[in-house]
Amino acid sequence: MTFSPTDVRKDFPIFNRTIRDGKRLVYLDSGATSQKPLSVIEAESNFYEFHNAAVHRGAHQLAEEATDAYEGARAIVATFLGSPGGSDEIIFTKSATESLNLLAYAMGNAPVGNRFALSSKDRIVVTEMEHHANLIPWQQLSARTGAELSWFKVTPDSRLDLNSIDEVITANTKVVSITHQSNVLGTINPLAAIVKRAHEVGAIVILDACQSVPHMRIDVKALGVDFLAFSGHKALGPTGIGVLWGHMNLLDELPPFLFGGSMIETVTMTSATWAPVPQKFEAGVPNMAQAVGLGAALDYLSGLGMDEVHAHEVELTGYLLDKMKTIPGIRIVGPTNTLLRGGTVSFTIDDIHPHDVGQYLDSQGIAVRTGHHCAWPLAKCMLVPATTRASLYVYNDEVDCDALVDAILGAQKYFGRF
Amino acid sequence: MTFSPTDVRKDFPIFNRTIRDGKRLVYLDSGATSQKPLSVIEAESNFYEFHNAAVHRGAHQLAEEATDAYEGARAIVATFLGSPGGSDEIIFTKSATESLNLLAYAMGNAPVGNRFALSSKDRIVVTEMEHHANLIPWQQLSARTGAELSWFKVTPDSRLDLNSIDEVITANTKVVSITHQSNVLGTINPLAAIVKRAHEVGAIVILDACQSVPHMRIDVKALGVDFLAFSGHKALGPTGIGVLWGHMNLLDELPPFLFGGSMIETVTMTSATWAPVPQKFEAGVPNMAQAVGLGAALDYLSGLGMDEVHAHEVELTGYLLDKMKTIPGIRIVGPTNTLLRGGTVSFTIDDIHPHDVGQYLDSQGIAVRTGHHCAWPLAKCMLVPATTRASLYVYNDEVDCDALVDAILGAQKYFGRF
Amino acid sequence: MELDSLYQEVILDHYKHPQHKGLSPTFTAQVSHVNTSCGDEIILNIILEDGVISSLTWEGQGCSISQASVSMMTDLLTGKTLEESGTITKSFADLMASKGTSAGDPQILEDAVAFAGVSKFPGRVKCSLLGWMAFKDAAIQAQAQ
Amino acid sequence: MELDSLYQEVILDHYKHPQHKGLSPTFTAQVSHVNTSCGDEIILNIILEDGVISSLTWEGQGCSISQASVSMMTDLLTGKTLEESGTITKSFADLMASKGTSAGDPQILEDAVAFAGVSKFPGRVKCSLLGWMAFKDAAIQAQAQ
Ligand SMILES: Cc1ncc(COP(=O)(O)O)c(C=O)c1O
Ligand SMILES: Cc1ncc(COP(=O)(O)O)c(C=O)c1O
Repeated sequence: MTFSPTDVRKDFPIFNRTIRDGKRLVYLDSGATSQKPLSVIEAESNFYEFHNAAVHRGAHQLAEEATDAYEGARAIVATFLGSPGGSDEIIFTKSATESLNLLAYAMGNAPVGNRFALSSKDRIVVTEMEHHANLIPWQQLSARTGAELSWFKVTPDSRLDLNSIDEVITANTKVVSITHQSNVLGTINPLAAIVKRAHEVGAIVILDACQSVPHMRIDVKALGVDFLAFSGHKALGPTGIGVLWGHMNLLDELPPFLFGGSMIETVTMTSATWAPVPQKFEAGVPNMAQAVGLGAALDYLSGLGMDEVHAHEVELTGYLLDKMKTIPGIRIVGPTNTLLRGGTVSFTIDDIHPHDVGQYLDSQGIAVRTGHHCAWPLAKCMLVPATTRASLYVYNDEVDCDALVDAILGAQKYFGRF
Repeated sequence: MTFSPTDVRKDFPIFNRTIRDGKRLVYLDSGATSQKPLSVIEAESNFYEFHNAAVHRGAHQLAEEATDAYEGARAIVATFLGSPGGSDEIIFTKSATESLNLLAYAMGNAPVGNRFALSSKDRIVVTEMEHHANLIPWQQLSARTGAELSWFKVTPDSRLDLNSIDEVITANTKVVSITHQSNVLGTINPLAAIVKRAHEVGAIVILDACQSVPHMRIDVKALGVDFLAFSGHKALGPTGIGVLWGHMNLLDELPPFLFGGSMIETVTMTSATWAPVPQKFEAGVPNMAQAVGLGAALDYLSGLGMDEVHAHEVELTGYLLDKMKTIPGIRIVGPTNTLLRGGTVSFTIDDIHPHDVGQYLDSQGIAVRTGHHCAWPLAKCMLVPATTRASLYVYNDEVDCDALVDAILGAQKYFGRF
Repeated sequence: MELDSLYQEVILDHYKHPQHKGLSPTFTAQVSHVNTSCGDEIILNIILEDGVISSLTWEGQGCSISQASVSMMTDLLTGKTLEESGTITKSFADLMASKGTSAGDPQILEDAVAFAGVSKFPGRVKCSLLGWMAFKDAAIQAQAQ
Repeated sequence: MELDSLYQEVILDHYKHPQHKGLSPTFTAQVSHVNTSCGDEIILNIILEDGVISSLTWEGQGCSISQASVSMMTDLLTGKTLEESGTITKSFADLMASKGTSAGDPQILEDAVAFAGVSKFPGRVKCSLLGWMAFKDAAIQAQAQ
């Protein structure tokens, strides 16, 4: 038995409000950020109201409680991802963006001889469908180290072109960093062949799971990747919290990124040594309340069941795609069926600019995103300067999809007046 | 007229709870993290309940409201610090630790010719009383660039030794990064001479204001510094939010740190250009709810009046120091009067280990911190492996100080049994 | 309907029939600007003769608001002195900052007062300023020639 | 009083009168460990002869819990085989992870069952494990000799 989106919505306070003079909120922008259930909001405020203190530091009861709450959240994340090394492999960051930058900077800090050290003899591989957060850090690392940046191309039918896999992932490739699900196309990338080839040549595989962790069951061991990054705010969690998961032996060897309190073992005026993982990567007083909120979010998702969440989204996406395909003048930018595809549907209509489409939808209470969605190279390769993007989640249902389709027809009428 | 700590406590939900079987909570650990007034907790939850959306991105009403709330918080911070360039000079980070690392990494990214580029010909200056967050990033930058790391020593009476200022801040010094108020000693450092000398030799001055922004009126222009960092969680604000302020012309020239969405102008597969400040330094979906919470925190502090906050703390510190000085066997590690001194009081008693002192205080409902307080070199230079630290804030009063003194006497009795 | 205050007829008309679109073969200065959040782009050519803007032409892509705004701007500023252009750009910037509280000065802004409605939509103010920002840059560069 | 379950007399006694303190001049292996959150330090010398721990001496500074724990540990493990020491360290680790739910096995841990009370204070578990972690390291290094 799957859940009912109508019931789910009751757990989310924001659906009690209306948009633009009393219109029902149709929130189709979860790809940018998700809404938050009351249990998440309360987890954060409960932390402040009852247990707030600096973790790992104070010699008092509040500090003990805060530490329990924070480390409890770490354990929830570990279980949620199937972390083979348990909690110690979970690092809290502020966002997926920070997680990915952490990896790129930490590798940049690696001394010669360290397995992460890069030189002009090495290659870093990404794809043409990366979010800027998983592209620019590698561009910069490439510029700093001389390592060559290479990438998988995207085919006209919105898939990774794996035909040339052996030419892209070459023997000298050290890092392969790819998105699990495109935040523009909705495409879910098949990982098995990439992971296999990468490991054959001794490269590590980093997964940008921003658009997959919130939407499907993830088992890092089954996926076979070495590192994984995601953001809490897209997974019903608070803003200001992200996760980096990695294999313990890799995290052990990876140099630290941010330097400061709580990540050290010993410090003199001129040198320092590092605490064990995960502390090594968590400098300063952490985003404790947000970690606790993320724990509550993942608990909420587990309550729905991640297989059920995914099934719901695939079904709803199929429903939406079928309806959209009946609209004249529409172009869906991404796969037009639900095969290996999540609930992110980007499109253009006639020659109405996406920003104007978005504005019209907004006037009908429908929240979408427009633009290049932080994936400018992909937009260029799909030959669309911008798109309108609707992204589905657990609180959306067919009524929302119908509202979107009606409003698209309305926009065509509204802007077709002239 | 100044505020009443008893009234202030009523605004903080945590003071409704008790510690260790019904004891009143005497929270003397604000130097690690402060408690949060209801208005801050509600600012964060209201954001989630009513306005949650990704800022600067969506084409819809929620996104507009979220952007207003987030940018409104930026304006509050700018006013609070007296930012001469207004909101655009305020950068949101996750913590002071990130703010300081941002500066060190961004300087490390500076190409030759950029004013921030460092080489082995240059010098970086810190002090012996820095928190690890304002020491290790500079150690690392020094190691990466070859620039020499030098420091002001601390005198036996817990002050910076400025006698040798011209030998410490040499003609080749490019960066002077110092703490405004020591998180161990309570010492407030006099900045005028340091700023003058640093600017004479063309160095920039970075202020770690973690322990001053929450406790006194700050006017960056009057202080004359070039950059300033602080954490929200020590200033009644949420966890997971920090601030970096800098002069616009400097922020303009400083290369970016984290790379990703929203900080770019244009992107191709191999290159990128940057958005204007402050966006250039805020990659990814930001910690929106936390920024809004910080705005509410600074509003709360402004409501009390920062001059009143400071006066309250100085008076209370004087009261506490006078009482503590009557305890036999106590050593106050820091200035023993209130001259240029904040409400952080570190001490040792007899040969009872600070961790055991802290544990006893905890059993009496009193929350303090023990250890080296992330300032290990300072501990070594003060010849104390660890101290017990009580730190005062707006909700503390003489009753709290009396409770501490009584409990210290109790600890002496308890551990003196053997 | 609130939306109609944003999409005034005269705005959509300029969007469908843009003025001065198509770049002049020669120019005193050429600038290109991008709206980083949506990817809207504009290239602007200015020809300055004795302090008078004798030609202002452009190329670009973007939403109705950004495109209509450039179109009206080129209409308004062509033939004006740099000094006059300063008054007009200032007046337009003030209007856009008014959050719907100003109706704009039709003596100065002519058709562009239609953008009063846009100022109520904070997400679109940037769109309407894209061309004007480019003009500011172009004017500085042209003067520097 | 709850505090008394933490500060058992036997613990404070070992703190005041530490056993095996003072490093042996020779050793099979020497390790030093630090509790990063409080700065407590310990140096541990082990002498291993035919699989038997013939000497275990230490130097260090720290709180009553960490110092008493090292003191008791050296008492307990001196003269034991490495195998026996494994059983003891495992038993102690289990006790410390018990969050106050176990009383400890006095047959194995002797006086160290006094640490049962410490296991109720999560902030102090680390203190009581400092010496034991060092021993684990030292045993591995000594065996590798
Ligand atoms: C003086 C000083 N600097 C820096 C920091 C680091 O702040 P945070 O841990 O919030 O990043 C602290 C507090 O821990 C501090 O007291
Ligand atoms: C695929 C993908 N990667 C990375 C990111 C960056 O996440 P954040 O902005 O939360 O750091 C996003 C979302 O913005 C995304 O969709």
